[in-house]
Amino acid sequence: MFHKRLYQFVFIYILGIGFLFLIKKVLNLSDYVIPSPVEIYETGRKVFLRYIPDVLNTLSVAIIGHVLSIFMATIIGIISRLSNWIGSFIKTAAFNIQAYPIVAVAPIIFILLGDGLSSRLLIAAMICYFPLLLSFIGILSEPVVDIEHFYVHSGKMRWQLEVKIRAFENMNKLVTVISGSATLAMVGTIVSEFIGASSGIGYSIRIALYQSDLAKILIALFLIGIFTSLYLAFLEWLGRIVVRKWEHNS
Amino acid sequence: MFHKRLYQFVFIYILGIGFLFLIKKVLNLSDYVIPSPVEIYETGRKVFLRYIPDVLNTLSVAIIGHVLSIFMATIIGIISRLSNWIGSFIKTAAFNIQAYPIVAVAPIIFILLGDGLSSRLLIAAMICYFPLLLSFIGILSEPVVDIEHFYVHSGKMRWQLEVKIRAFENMNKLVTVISGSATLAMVGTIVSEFIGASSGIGYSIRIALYQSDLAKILIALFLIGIFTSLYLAFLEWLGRIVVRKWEHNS
Amino acid sequence: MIECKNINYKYHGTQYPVFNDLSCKIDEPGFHALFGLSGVGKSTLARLIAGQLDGFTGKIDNKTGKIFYSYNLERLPGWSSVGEHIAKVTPVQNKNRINEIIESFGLSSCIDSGFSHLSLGQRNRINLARYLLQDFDFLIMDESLANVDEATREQIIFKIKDMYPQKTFLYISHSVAEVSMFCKNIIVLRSFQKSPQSLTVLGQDDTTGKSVERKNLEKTMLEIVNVS
Amino acid sequence: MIECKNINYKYHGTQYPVFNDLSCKIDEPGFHALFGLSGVGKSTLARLIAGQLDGFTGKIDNKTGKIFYSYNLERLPGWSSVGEHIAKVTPVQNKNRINEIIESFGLSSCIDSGFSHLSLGQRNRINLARYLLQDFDFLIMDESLANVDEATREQIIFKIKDMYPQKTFLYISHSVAEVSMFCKNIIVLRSFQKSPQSLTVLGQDDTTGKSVERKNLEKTMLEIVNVS
Amino acid sequence: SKKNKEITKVSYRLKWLFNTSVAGDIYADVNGFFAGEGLDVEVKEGGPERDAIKELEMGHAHFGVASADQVIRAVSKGAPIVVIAQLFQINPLQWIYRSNETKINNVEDLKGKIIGITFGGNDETIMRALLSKYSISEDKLNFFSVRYDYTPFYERRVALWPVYRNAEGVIIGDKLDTAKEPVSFFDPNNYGIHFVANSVITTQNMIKQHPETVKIFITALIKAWNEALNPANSDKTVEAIHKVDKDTPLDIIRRQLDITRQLMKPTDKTVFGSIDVNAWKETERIMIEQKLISAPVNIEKRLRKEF
Ligand SMILES: Nc1ncnc2c1ncn2[C@@H]1O[C@H](COP(=O)(O)OP(=O)(O)OP(=O)(O)O)[C@@H](O)[C@H]1O
Ligand SMILES: Nc1ncnc2c1ncn2[C@@H]1O[C@H](COP(=O)(O)OP(=O)(O)OP(=O)(O)O)[C@@H](O)[C@H]1O
Ligand SMILES: [Mg+2]
Ligand SMILES: [Mg+2]
Repeated sequence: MFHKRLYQFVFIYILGIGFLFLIKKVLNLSDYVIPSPVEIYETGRKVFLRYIPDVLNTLSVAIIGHVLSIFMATIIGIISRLSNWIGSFIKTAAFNIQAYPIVAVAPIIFILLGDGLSSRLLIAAMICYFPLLLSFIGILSEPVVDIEHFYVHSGKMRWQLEVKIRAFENMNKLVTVISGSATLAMVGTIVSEFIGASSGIGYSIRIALYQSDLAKILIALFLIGIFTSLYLAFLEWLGRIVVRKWEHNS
Repeated sequence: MFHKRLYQFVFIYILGIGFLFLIKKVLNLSDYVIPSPVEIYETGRKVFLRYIPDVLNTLSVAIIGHVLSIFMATIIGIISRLSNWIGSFIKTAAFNIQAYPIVAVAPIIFILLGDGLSSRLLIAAMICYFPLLLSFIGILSEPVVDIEHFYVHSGKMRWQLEVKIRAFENMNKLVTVISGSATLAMVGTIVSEFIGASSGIGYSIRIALYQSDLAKILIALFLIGIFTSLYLAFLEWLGRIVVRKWEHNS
Repeated sequence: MIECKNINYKYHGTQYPVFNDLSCKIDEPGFHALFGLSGVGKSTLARLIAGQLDGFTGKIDNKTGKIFYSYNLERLPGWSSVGEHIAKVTPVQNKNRINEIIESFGLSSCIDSGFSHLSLGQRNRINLARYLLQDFDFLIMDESLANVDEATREQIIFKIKDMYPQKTFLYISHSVAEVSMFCKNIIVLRSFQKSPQSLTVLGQDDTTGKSVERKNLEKTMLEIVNVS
Repeated sequence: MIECKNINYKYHGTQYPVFNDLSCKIDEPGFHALFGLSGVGKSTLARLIAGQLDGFTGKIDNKTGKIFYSYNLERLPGWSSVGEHIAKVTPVQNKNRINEIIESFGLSSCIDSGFSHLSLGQRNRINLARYLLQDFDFLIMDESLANVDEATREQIIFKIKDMYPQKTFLYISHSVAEVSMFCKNIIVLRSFQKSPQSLTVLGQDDTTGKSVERKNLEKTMLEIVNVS
Repeated sequence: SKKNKEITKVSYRLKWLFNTSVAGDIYADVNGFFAGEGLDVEVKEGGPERDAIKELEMGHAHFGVASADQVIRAVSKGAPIVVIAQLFQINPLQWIYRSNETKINNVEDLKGKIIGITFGGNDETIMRALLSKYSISEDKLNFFSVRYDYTPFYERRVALWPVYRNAEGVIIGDKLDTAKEPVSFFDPNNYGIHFVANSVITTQNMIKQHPETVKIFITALIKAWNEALNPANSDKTVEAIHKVDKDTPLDIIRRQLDITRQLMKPTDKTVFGSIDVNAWKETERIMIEQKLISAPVNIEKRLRKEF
């Protein structure tokens, strides 16, 4: 499982690099535009070990941000089930906040929160919570009539129960969305580091970009891919366990 | 409906601005950190009309990008239903590509595609297709046994039919995700304009940012919010019509 | 205790009404039936009485108290065993009845299973069991035992009548023999083109210990078939 | 034509087997029944025969050809009317039968409706109708008419027997009277603790035009009840 | 021959957004300097993620503007580019600070201050070169990683903040002026650091295959710049800029232009566009010193002074 994800990623990465080399060859570009394999290898030797703690740093922020946004999305998803004005209002607010590109909002966030961990976390969470939110709203606002009938009818329905029923019935979809949005948490963290922080792999990418050093960026992307794949594989494994356990009970 | 969305947005916007002013007051910040109401008003008078065509420009690209990514997500969603190696591979590829922060990939895109509409579109689509993809994969890979049984059993099942059945049974979720991801298309377009284009409201935000002009950014955010709300309301209206029509038939 | 007066009802988007000036009533506790051809409107009437549909004209008078509506497609959530679910939804004062009901319904072997691992008839019975454990006054059983075998069904009906002599039941079933045998009144629902749209036939109201004469039963059955 | 030999089957995660050395066969075309208490394993056996379950030991010999398995919870997709769906899934060579089946099933008034707007019994019938329009050799009807009234059910069974005299049907139903009356062979399934786990009772195989003597019918019914 | 056929339609990628730093480029475009010579030039705006050198190689552009460190780095990696004019004689990169709160009279005064640095940017290179020249060890002061917005400077968390003297320098200075906070600029040029800034570049191929086009282009461009920087044409220039840079008020553009003039034509005798070979060599030396390139590139061979 873990192996498979890694193999697939490495294969895709090699495809991508191959494509770049092809373009380089065909258009006869210099090493400045697209680095040579030797340069990539050399750069890799130099920065690989140095980038690993950066990626781990980023990954840890991403994981916290991811958990945070699962939390946020759950809450908003639950609130927006309410068909009254508040539910609809919260939903609109959630949508509108998302409509603001992070690059425009980030300065305001940095003004308010400074450039510490909290800004990074917030931005990571903001970027990945929206897909979660959309799915959660979709799932949590659709009744499962044949199961809910009894509870509604007998006055036993509580919102916790309603959420549990709908989540349970859509377990597979939830697992897909949650594990999938992990990559977005990673993206969010990297973007926030790119824009404003002074640590993490996004920060390293920004420096490499200032130096027009595509070789470094390619190494960074490789590491990001590897670790994201691992996180993804881990979540999928977890998801499978949860689903199996629940299905076993049922 | 349209009115409601607008009211809600304006209310949220005012809340947000009010919050900024509060912070300004509490921390005793000067006008160059957070502009005064007068300055915002003055700036608004000056740039409001000028920004409208910019936002419309952005919106039109966003809509095309949105449609494009619905298309992309549908295709990948369909392919990833296949349980074989190709399906899983395409899914991994789709996930991995998403794991790359656009800020790192955009320069490569601009180098390869130049700075025309195509780069902007690609970036917009890349940003909004992922939430779509996640939901589509979740929905399209979960069998609706009681309906599919007959077709599978009688050898009549085609992938088109399978997709149709699953999409139809999850119509409400699809509508939520599609209309919700519209805001992401907007975000994507703005980000791409911010990074590389030379038109659209993202471009204007970038200029304002380099001039450290928060007032202009606030006006731009206002306009973005208004038009995004309108687009959202339009999609929801469309969704309701589709759902009603289908439900009427059934 | 429940009286429907001059009910008119038509589903949105359909051509013909389901009910055209329908009147019927159930005016004593006991086990009653709602009978009629498939598609005649039994489930619709049940939902009207249970207050789950509106948009009808006429009047529904409910003097019984709390009405429950159970139907055969209901499911229990999947996260724990049906036994746990039943225990959870049963009010304290009825807890002592759980075992009695589970046993007499032939469900002892199922209570540790998840709902999705049960056979159809087992699902029917588990679902009905949890309704019987509520504090209801009037229970509508819309084909609630449709997928249960006849012997078990008979046993269940006797049990219900034994345990809840003061409560009112409206049993929807397609078995003429069964409704004739076990029910007090059988409301036979007919096409909306017929007037009156419903007629009430007196059943044999069989209970444990009492024996029904074959001749009487056949008379009731014939009567039902004749008015349908 | 279908023979099950020494079948052993146990659902994953359960304590007791469903089948313990079960053997049974259906060796001629016609209308046969599978009968037994709720939860005894009828649906499981049906799914085994239809090839939808594996993990059993023993052997299932199929010399009939194409087996179809229909059950009463199936649904039709919602995007067009049931009439359109039926027309779409019916092979050309069977198109001429559509009207006959729809009419004799009492479904004429439903064909323009969406599936979700039908009553339970109407859903049962529409679902069964589309199976009958396929090129099947052996059709399992797992409570396919469970929510249809008795009169309509009788009419449908007669029609099926009329239209498909050369095909084989395995009818799962909880009505002793019905299976005794209409079926050729009734395979009675019993608890896994009994041996043999199944016995075959000869039914009255009633068809239109033939009349069944009451005495014979009662004898069959009694026999079924005794072996169950 | 076919190979030498001149082209008339070219595109020109700037390094930055339309603002006063590209006054001459705008002026040339608006006033038909290229069209007058039979050239159809598309002047394309730059931006943070834009790289004119890459676009030249990809064929998306024929001419471009790049900073010296970009050029040297690209040459070290084999990019076939040539410098055909140097826009700034004095590097506009300076550090803004509040003069009533921070006193900087010499390099030593930087000690103990918090200084904004764009890591990876050329302000880092310049600051490091300065510190190394004056043998000030980096642990004597604090670097602060700079990003898009100025809040840390506004909030006084950072004392010196890097700006382009002729662009943001004027705008930010103006904002602080309004708040009655006087500002000054710390200029590394005053302390002997001559790090070249933006220059006009093209490819070796262009020069070989279309020498006439290159000549016509650069001649027209320099002519336009000279007119744009001429104080007598000030109004005309400011108006041209404002047309494409609506977000900057006229009076700010005017002041930006004044400062730009001082950086591009510091004296009357300065020939606009002249390439300061020594400064280029120093720039290369600094970059070797800081290991930004691994070996000398002989940058003087890529400087094309005569047409
Ligand atoms: N998926 C499953 N997992 C575990 N046990 C199951 C599963 N499905 C059915 N069973 C058990 O297997 C036995 C046989 O079930 P089956 O559905 O075949 O019964 P049936 O004869 O069709 O009953 P009914 O008449 O109620 O439909 C039952 O005791 C049931 O609880
Ligand atoms: N949601 C609906 N929309 C439109 N028509 C409906 C809807 N539900 C039921 N009907 C129609 O109303 C009539 C009565 O349906 P109802 O379900 O009450 O029948 P029923 O007597 O319960 O039948 P059965 O015994 O088959 O369950 C049927 O003809 C059916 O087609
Ligand atoms: Mg019904
Ligand atoms: Mg069954």
